[in-house]
Amino acid sequence: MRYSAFRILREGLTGNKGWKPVWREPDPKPEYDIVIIGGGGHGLATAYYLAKEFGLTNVAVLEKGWLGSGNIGRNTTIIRSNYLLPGNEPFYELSLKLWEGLEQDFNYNAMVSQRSILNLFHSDAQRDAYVRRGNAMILAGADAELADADQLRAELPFLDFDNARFPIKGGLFQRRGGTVRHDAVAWGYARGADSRGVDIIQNCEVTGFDIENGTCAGVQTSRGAIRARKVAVCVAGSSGRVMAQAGMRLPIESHVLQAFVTEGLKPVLPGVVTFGAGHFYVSQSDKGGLVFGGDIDGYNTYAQRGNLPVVEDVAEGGMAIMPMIGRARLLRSWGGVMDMSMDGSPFIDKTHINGLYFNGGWCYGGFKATPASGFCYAHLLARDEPHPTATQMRLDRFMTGNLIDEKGQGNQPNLH
Amino acid sequence: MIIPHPLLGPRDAAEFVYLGDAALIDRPDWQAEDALAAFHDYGYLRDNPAGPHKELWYHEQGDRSWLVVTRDTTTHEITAVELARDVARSRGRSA
Amino acid sequence: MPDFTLTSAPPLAGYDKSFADLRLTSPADLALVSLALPLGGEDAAQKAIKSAYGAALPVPGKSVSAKDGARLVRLGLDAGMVIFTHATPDAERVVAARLGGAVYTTDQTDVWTGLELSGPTARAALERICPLDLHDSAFAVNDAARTAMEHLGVLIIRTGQDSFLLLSASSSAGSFLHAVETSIENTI
Amino acid sequence: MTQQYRIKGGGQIDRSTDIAFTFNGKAMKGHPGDTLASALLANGQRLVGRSFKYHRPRGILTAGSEEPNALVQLRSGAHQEPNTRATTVELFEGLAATSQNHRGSLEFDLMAATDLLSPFLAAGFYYKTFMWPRAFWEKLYEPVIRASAGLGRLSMQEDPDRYDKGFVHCDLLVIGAGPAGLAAALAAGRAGARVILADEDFTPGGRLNAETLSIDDMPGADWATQAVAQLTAMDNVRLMIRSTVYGAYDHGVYGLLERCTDHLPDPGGKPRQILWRVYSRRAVLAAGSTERPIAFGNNDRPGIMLAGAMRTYVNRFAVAPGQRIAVFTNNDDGWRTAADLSAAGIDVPAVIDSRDALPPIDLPGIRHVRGAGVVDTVGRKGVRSITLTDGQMIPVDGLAVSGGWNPNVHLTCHQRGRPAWRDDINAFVPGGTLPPGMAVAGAANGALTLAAALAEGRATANAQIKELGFKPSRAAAPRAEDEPRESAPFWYVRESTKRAWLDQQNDVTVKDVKLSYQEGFRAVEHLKRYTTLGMATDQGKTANIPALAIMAECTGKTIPETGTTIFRPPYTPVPMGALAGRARGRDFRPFRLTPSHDWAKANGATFVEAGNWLRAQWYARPGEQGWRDSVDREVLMTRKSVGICDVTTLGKIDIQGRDAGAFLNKVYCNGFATLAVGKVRYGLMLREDGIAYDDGTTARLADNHYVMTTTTANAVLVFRRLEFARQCLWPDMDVHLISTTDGWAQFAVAGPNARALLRKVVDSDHDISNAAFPFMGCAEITVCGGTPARLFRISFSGELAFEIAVPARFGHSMMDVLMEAGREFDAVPYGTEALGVMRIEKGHAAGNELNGQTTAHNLGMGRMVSQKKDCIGNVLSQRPEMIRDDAVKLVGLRPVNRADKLIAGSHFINRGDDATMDNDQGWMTSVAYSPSLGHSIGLGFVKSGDTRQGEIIRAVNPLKTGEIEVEIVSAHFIDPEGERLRA
Repeated sequence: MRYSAFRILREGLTGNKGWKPVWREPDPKPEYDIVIIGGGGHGLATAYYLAKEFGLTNVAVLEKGWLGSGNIGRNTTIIRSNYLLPGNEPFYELSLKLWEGLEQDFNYNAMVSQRSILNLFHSDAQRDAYVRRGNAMILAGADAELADADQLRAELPFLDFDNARFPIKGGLFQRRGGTVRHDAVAWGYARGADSRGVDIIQNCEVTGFDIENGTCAGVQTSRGAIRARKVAVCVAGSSGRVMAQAGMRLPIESHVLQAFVTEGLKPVLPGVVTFGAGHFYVSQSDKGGLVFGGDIDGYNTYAQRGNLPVVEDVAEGGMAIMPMIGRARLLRSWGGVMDMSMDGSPFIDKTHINGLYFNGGWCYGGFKATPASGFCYAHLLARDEPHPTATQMRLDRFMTGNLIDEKGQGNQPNLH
Repeated sequence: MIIPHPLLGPRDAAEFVYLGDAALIDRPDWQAEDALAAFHDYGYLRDNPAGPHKELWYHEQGDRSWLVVTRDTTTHEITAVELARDVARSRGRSA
Repeated sequence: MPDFTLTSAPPLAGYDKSFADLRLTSPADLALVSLALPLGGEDAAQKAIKSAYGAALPVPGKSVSAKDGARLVRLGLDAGMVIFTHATPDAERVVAARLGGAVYTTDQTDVWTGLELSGPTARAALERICPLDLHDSAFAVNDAARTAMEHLGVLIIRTGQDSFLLLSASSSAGSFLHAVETSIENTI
Repeated sequence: MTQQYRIKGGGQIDRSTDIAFTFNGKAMKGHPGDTLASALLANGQRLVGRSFKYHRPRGILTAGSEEPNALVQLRSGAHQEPNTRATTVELFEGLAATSQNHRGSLEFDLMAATDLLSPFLAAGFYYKTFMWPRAFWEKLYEPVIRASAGLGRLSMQEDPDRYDKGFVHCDLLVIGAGPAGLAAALAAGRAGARVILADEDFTPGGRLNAETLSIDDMPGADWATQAVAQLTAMDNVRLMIRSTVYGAYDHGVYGLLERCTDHLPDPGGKPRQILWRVYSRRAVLAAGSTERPIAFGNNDRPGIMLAGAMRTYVNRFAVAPGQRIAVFTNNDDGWRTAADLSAAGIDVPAVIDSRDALPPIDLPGIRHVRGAGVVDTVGRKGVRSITLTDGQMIPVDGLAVSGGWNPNVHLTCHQRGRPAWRDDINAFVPGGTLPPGMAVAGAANGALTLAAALAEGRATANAQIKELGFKPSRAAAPRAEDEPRESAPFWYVRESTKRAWLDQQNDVTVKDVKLSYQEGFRAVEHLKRYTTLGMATDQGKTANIPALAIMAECTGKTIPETGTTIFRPPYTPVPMGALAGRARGRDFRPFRLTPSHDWAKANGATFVEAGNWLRAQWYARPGEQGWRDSVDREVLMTRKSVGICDVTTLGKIDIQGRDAGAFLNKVYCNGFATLAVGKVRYGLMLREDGIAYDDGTTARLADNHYVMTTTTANAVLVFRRLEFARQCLWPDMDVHLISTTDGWAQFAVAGPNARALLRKVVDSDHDISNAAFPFMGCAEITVCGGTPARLFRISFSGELAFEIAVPARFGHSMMDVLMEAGREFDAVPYGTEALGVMRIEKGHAAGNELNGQTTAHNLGMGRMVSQKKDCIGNVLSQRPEMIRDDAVKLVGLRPVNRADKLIAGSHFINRGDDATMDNDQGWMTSVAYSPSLGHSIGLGFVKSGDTRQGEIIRAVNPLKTGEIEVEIVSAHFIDPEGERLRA
């Protein structure tokens, strides 16, 4: 069913009785060409692009809960391609370009809103680092814009310019950055994949891999065994647990990132703003809530919840740059489990087991990567070679030393 | 969270800094034949269990001791806390 | 005679202020010397401390009043501190001499700044910044602990039923004083 | 305006005092004890706001924090507080509230037109449209949607109020001071446990204040007052009113928000709210229950209220919510509302009971409509009549609705526990997995009647404190009777053809839930996300359960199979200001000041943040036109004669022990085994992953005594790593670490006249001649007649230089002395800018080069990394990709056209190549104008840079200024042979 204003009009006049389910609820078949484990954003996007770009539709997506129940359903919805390193920036720029055409591509309004993202800086050294980054972005074909404090004062007069502990010296804009309605991304990809024949199987948990002689031939699930020529793991947040079933240890730790939303408010913020002298980033949703987050709690956890010190730290960061939000009330907090990788960058790679592929390690930046992650993973699965923008996202890079460490924090995942 | 410090009693986890898996105590032998691979595994691979996890916490706003805390990563329940120095010795780091 | 003389000006020197039933002062000439017990030499170190001060280092988290007005604080397994009144910048030498090399000593006098808070509502004021349970049953007289208050590391010692000695880094003395004063003003 | 709806007698209000307030500018009066909601009702103001999507008129639905509808803007100017529930606002003199979310007046909202378009605005409509043309979403559709979304408005001014935080500890935290909570607190308090009893209301007692029930033969509210008096008299009990426990965190930590001055016209200089962290050993959740409505056609009109809330207004606030009020119920409790309304003299034309059963209470004169429901209502701005399933119409000005009661299980689920369904009360109750240490009592646990709640509160508290070793008191239990509480599941009136609201704030109707099912959004989380059900400011406290009951009906599953969405903190919203506490503005983080701070301030310094430190950046002199003038002068004078810089901020770590030397040899990548007493050595520290981490110098003062310096930024982190190495890696080394950063005021004295200056200060028994005290020497000395000091002959500037340290208390004075002693040499103080210029001129790496991404190999120090010893980082530093010959190397750069200015962050591109990431040759890390050379200079990393000296490449900066040509040169711009510093 194609969505349009006309369809809404017609349905509205006839009691909205004609709307059809957005996806089927199929039973799993005994065998597929490709089984994707994980019905989150990346898994669904992978299925969508496998079907649409590579013509592979004998594909199943296995989701242990409801589709979109992973981090696609619990993030702060920011999209951007403001990365520094060659291993990352072209990939994220590809992602941003895919976001820009996504809705027309899959006929679903995910409310891609390029409202801009601004990284504030508060010292000369930070400015130098952002200049380096902004130039890297432009060299990679992305957009970037450096603003000084006066420009920011004109554009965002509510920031604390006069009484700040760490004065705002300027910021790096990416005007094409912004936000997206996160759930709609999962739904749009699911709808697009489903309509092309992909089976999306909810409430189907993978309980083991069928690995013989170094080859993975399928999976065991709560709904029976499923054979597959290729098994594609895409379960960020649960990567450790799932890959342990294949006997693999990963360069990943699981951590929780909390996020928050305030009560709905009339428009306050034009775009996304991040604080440079503390942990705080914020945007305003179409519904009016200020959506914000900060640092991860910092300890290994699979519990999708965090603790108070980080909540307070994030609020302090918020009040430090925009003290006019003091009377806005925090309405709801949530926690998502992150695959924190050892250099802060992800993996889209084959494993040492034939037929078993791995996509994970997105840290707290997986949402923005959803389209490119799906696209590049589909490319890898279809062609058995990495997409040109994802060649460095290898599992063996810690052995070779070809690190992709944007923050320069080294092998301590909770610092990335 | 509250960490029951073996010497000082219950303390808010906010006084501590987290490092990671207590396996970081088991630093490999730099002269071993496979030292590079061993240091790779030591530095980069993690069990990352969903369940009890032995992990290193540093009491930075306290007595500056490193602790090995056994904590369940699914419930956050803490079942044991030891001084990392004792653990290191028991794992043969006295040499 | 040297051509130049140096004058001493510790950050909160002379501070002394009353708020309702509370008094906040910066103790004068507070000297602090850290004690590190050599590995394997702990017994000898404790013996030396005991003979010098009439008391050994207590268990971690406790302090004890010792000879000559000194207070011995145990901060960790191998670390302690002696606090005493001493005006000249040679506190470490004085302590080292008394301990005869059995203990590693480091002068900490200028590392810290001290505030003594006393009065019946001291605990209520501290409740706003101190995460520790300061109830009698949890933090008795002579108990000592390091913790964080308003983003500052603080060593807190209960010196009496209604009095607490707070030590924090000397470079942030102004912010530290501001934090304690604000707590008092918010509670009185 | 008179309080025409005020009931003559009764209630917990003080009729002897009037409180004047305004709503939308209209003057009204209330009494102490009123909430804004009760006062509005007393004045006959039923229309209070507008809904989110359809701008439907909204009144007051509840009498508590679960209120979805009666949201107002409270106060004005910078104090303006959006989305404030009128039902929880305590009335104060001068209170000013305005309604929100309408264009035009509240009564005639222009946006109400959206209501007419509702057939086209069903759940999720926006996902299906607004996609063409592409550009229109951001330019047209979205701005319109955004402008109409949101409810209240921020003032956009800094929050003028103060907030505080605090930490409280207890054996038992009792959450809720209703009957169960009071009984629990009494039991635990009498047993001697340290108890905190917290309640969100300003009057403890919970529903006892709203009911006409008796305990111990006295009215429930009086019993509550008496219980509170007893608790207040106990030293071991702390009663916290106006205090909401909003979150249950790990290990017995609870978040609690105390509203201290919100009920006052002015906070009087005190914090408005306090965010408490409660550390409890055990907790009893006695949070009561929340009534839920029944959905039927046009059930959202002002005047339609939850039945229990009606009782609250009548009994507690002595306000009549109407003059003629019908009751619609599926349970016995609704009948009690009819009884109480009737007793207050309100006309109750009918009780409509969905059950085909006899009345549980005999109410003579009130019509009982059995097995029926309300299908529709009339009255745009307030209900005027209701229509029943049999078609009969009853004129009313109020309708009390009771769909049963939901235990407030929220806090039991904050650690991902799931509630369990109980068929006998048709509600979710706390499940098996509670936050450790928590037990639940009373209505929150499904004990919905008074005697049961009292007994359970007492028994639960006793069980909890017994586990802690307390002996329960033998005091008699309070006596009361259980009221009738039978109910039958009934969620919505099927016969209604009109829209029937579930989420009244977000405008989610029964039809939306059914559409959600129809379109495949059947998981309860899909339902929420697709329809926005329960995402409003009340988080669906009244709406969620009926909605998921309807979804269960659609899917043919049971309600427990359908499940609930996840309950997450906070229980009720918490202001950002309270969460931040005092940490805002200049108090966001502490200031660390150097010992010469006041001196610098008095001598024209501009300061710069370095972590929490403030450092002098430069010292302006009269007549200087800008900072460059000052910095150039400081550099030139230092290089020509002598300059003084406060370097106290560098981390200093005192290292003692028999194994201190061996330890240093482990933690630095270069050799430290051979450092002699009286000598200083430069040390480079790697992370275990082989990346350069920090550098500094370490001096050996005695056999077993070293002093390490770290960079300012890494002082704390290096200390932490050293402790890790000491305790975890080499636990049997005798090494002891003490930070002495703040203890020593340290000054760099640099320049050709540095020694001459210091000779005037250093006591004469210390020979500081080049022969006796050569480059990289160190000593413990005395200055100014016996003051202990430390002297290091090290140089960051490349000049003949010393660093001299004195106890910090002498720091200010020392700065004076050094300047005075330097007067004959025209000594200058210099700040961090000049320091930076001189280190770039000398080619020293600093933070921009040691950025955590670079190796010793990159820095040109690869050979320092010893492969002959065990040290942190040396193994992994040898990974193949990290020691490639074509890796980037640190070089110096100068503009081909000397007038060009270099820009840090520029990237290098070879001549003739396109400026693309593929052609990237490296980047400029640090730049300065070198007054010594008269042009801009820079440091940077260039691929194979060590072999490309003399080559000209392009420094591109598309972000700002395009590009310039630069020459790759040695990083040592000044005195490459190092003759000056050895002079």
